[in-house]
Amino acid sequence: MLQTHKISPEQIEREKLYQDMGLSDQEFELIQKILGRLPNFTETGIFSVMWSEHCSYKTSKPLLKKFPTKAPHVLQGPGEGAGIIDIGDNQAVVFKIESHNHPSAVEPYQGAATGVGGIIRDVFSMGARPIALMNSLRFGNLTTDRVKYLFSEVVNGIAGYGNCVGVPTVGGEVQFDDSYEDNPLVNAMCIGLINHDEIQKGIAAGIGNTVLYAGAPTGRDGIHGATFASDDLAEDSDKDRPAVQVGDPFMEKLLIEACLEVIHSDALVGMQDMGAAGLTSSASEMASKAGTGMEMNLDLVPQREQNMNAYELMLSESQERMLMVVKKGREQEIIDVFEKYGLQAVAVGHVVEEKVFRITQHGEVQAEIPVDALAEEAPVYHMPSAEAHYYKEFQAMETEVPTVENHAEMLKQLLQQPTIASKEWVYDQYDSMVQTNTVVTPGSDAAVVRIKGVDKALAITTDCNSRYIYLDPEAGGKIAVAEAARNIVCSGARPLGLTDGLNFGNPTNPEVFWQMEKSVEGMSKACSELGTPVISGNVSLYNQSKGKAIFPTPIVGMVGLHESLAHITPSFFQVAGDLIYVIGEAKEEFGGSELQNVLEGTYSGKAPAIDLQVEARRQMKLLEAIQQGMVESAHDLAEGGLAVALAESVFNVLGLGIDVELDGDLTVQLFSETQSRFLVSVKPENKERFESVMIDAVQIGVVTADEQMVVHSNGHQIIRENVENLRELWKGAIPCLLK
Amino acid sequence: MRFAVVVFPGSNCDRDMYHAVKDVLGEEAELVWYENSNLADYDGILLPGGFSYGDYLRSGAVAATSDVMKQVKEHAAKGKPVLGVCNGFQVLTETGLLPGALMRNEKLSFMCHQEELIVENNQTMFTTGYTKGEVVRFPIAHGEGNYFCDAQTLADLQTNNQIVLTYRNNPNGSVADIAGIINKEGNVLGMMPHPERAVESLLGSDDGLTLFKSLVQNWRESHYVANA
Amino acid sequence: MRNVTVFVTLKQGVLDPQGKAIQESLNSLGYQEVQGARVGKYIELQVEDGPNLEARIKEMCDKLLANPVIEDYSFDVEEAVRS
Amino acid sequence: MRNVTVFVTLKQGVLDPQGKAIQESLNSLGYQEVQGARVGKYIELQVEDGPNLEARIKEMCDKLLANPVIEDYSFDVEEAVRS
Ligand SMILES: Nc1ncnc2c1ncn2[C@@H]1O[C@H](COP(=O)(O)OP(=O)(O)O)[C@@H](O)[C@H]1O
Ligand SMILES: [Mg+2]
Repeated sequence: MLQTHKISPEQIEREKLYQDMGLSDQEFELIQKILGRLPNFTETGIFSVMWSEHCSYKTSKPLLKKFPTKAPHVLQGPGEGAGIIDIGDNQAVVFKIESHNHPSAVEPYQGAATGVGGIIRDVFSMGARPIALMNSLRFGNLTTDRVKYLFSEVVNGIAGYGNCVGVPTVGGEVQFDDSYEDNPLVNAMCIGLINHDEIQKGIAAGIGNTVLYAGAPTGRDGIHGATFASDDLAEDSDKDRPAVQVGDPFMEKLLIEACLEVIHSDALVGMQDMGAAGLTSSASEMASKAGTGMEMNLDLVPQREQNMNAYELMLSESQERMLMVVKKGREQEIIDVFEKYGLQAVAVGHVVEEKVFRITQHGEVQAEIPVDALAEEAPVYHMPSAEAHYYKEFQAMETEVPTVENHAEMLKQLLQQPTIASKEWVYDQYDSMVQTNTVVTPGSDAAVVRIKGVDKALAITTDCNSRYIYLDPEAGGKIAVAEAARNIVCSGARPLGLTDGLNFGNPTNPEVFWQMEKSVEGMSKACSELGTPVISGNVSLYNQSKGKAIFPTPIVGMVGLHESLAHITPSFFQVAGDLIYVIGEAKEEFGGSELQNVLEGTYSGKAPAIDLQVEARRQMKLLEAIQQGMVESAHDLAEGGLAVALAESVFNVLGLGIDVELDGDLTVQLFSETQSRFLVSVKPENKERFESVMIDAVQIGVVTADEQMVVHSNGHQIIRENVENLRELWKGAIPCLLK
Repeated sequence: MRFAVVVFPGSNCDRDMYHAVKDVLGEEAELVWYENSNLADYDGILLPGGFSYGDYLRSGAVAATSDVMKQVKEHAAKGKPVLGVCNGFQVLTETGLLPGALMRNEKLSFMCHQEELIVENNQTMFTTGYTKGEVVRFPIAHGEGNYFCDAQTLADLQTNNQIVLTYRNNPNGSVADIAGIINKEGNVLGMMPHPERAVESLLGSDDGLTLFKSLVQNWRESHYVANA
Repeated sequence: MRNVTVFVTLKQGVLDPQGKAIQESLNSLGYQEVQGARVGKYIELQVEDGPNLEARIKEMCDKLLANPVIEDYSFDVEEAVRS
Repeated sequence: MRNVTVFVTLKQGVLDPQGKAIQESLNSLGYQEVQGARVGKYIELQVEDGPNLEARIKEMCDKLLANPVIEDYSFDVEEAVRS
């Protein structure tokens, strides 16, 4: 480790050591102005993590302002550990998404595991019981050993942590593209349930109150993790290795139970988890939000290793730690609860009036910084933005219908594309059922989790088609939100709101910043039109290596409400004899499609167009039809178009087949990725009622009992495939690629 | 009937078990924290699934050394019912209340889905509601459910009719497709699949309800006779 | 203080899928010379010296560290070296 | 044929929740003398003899058997004894 005590403030300035910590010359000057002197080594470290993108959102803040965040049912918007939405009956749902991309690129098992641990803490630190987990993953194509290793170990790490803490992983998504080869994306979302009167905030109020540290002792884990997450992934990431944290899900499970017990005590004033930038960010943010200051004695902080200095203690990202503010004199009540669970809780400081963050160790002041300088007054940058060089060219491209010789063969090929293929290999490794609330397990459009004791359930999905966003960030941003809402509606729920996980390349590249700007604009428009406010989110930048950025990937994690369990609708066909409908017409739209990927191995042209008003109307009407009980199953059309959606709809109930008739250009009908479309099955006796509600629904065929997928056109049989064979191809593709 | 659901640090199916017997079945149940507990007043003991002590070292190993397991042994010695599910089964084998051991799944990964099971023995106090050979659907969710015992022990299990449940399509490599076994005396049942996750058709299966109902019914009958 | 290292291995005759997976991976990475692999545990304990040290360690193994149904164990005791 | 034993241990300073659980459990069983525990892997390989044996084993460790980000390793090579 660095001999930090030997490094003088002058040396930091002279040798520009602050640059190694990620601070710019201007930022270092600003720090001097704030302090009225040169910062010492510990202080420089504290500023560097707090002013990193991960903690301060310094480049993304201006963009995040565009998101609609308010609605009558929003109880807590962005700004706390997680956002909160009212669902009636004094209950509310709490959720947030978080990325752990860089740690997962370096040590995939622990990187992913600690990502899950971190997002769970964000949720229970609000006082909510975590009830579900989702994960949204991106990897390179499964062609190299390294990518296969990353993929398997990330899934393993998510399973290892989530299964042990007893929170079901109910769904997610995985997509594969070369742009993620060196930069896998690992975003985890946690959903919690809370009663209104139990909502906790991370505030350090009440002068003289005690600051309690609870959970795992501090070690030298992940020092500088936050700044590391905000830098380009160096080609030789080996040297970043000590920055990897190791998680202990067993400790986390105990922390959950202890914290959820402690919230019932009125001795507790505020609680926050120690996430990125550990003790530094939790303490200074709690004080800043309360308009107070905080004094902390590092000698009192539980330590796993010997001779840790102030810099290490303040910047460590050891996992499974919480910071609490407790009424003075009532510490023991809280400590006792933690002790019951075998956890340490110790007083390490107190709240002071002076708005200062003062750290002592060995009887000496190690850092003394105005609180607001770290949190609220962090610099904000307005980055230059420039239209991506390819955009005009793509927009100008003629729409062409690709040539497909054999539609049946193409369908088979599409079903084996890893992005489309069954993700069973992934989700079978997750305990998706613990807590006995999972009504719809992974494998459908949205997961559904019932709420015990009331006639309600929550629908949850994550979505983001980054190919569309790459081609056209604004349209793609709209589509990401619309597709998430479509998944929620198909399950029979009303979309409530969303959390966003913004994953992009280096924002100092104006073209990357333009992608961010435009996609956020598109998402915001869709949020407004569809009535889904953004209640929380996460930003992960610098996802690039060797100068190549990932596809812009703003992930949408959306939650919806089933107002009755009777509304829960499967995404696949149920019985032979039901009528098959398609809602919405296919247009000649192949830019960013899976068909384009298969035929050309790359993406170009225009992204599919989206009309948000049409989208909103169709979603509303479909939900109405579902709530009135006329719909047996509903599935949205996504990657691979109608052909893939049809096949996916007969895979779940054994023995079913389909017989459909399509007019017009078959390539367009089968494979185009036109937006705002749905595949629905309806009982014959509900035919008229359904058609009168869904005026743009067209019946294309029926569900049969012969296990054949049959497509006719103009009197010819175009596809006739055994469903069992198709299912095998679809299910076997990912295990086969991993061999 | 009064049930204790024993909660170890790291148990995570304790509330699910409680919900099944208390809310769905309508019997009395309490969550009993492993420390300073007294199990004497309970009629039945339920050891839930989860990752007691993180399942560090071996699943169930640390929990098996806890004081509360001494009480479970005493309870079992009196012929009172004990049911261990998943991690609870692992704890029972580690404690020695049931023979054999649960090893890592043959394919090494954790797995979670519904499995079809065959009721091999419907003459136990847990299974009289089933017919022999009946196929039922329970979820499994485990990384270490690969039941192992030596040839002699297996022969004994077979002779004594101690194999209660088997997998129709063995998912984890268990010897003789074993999913659940009972002790010789017939009052301690351990199983990897989760009956408490199969008590509501809304969640995919209510086949597990019969197991709990059989237990309660048999207990009532024997109790009635004993008290008469 | 003593450094005790405990080796816990699967009994002969108990299948070791993890070992098998390791062997297969090594073979497929081109290490054809690997003919077998078995995985065990290696536990390092720091134990204060005292009477019956060896007997007590044996007890620890029997009671907790190894499961006699599937595992064998052995251990070494060394004087702890100050570093 | 050679018997190779590979010891894989967590790097100094890396959190070892498993070791901690073992230590606490031993203490609560009455083995207060146990002051620390760390858990590693113990892998026995049967390897056909050949040139560069040691170098190849080192490669296997680096590539597969140990994760250099958080683990250290060492190994022993012995002549296999026919039993
Ligand atoms: N990483 C994952 N974790 C859990 N479930 C997943 C994951 N990836 C995909 N799934 C599940 O597989 C199903 C199909 O996913 P996807 O093809 O992305 O659906 P859609 O296109 O409808 O959003 C969904 O039910 C999803 O929850
Ligand atoms: Mg969908």
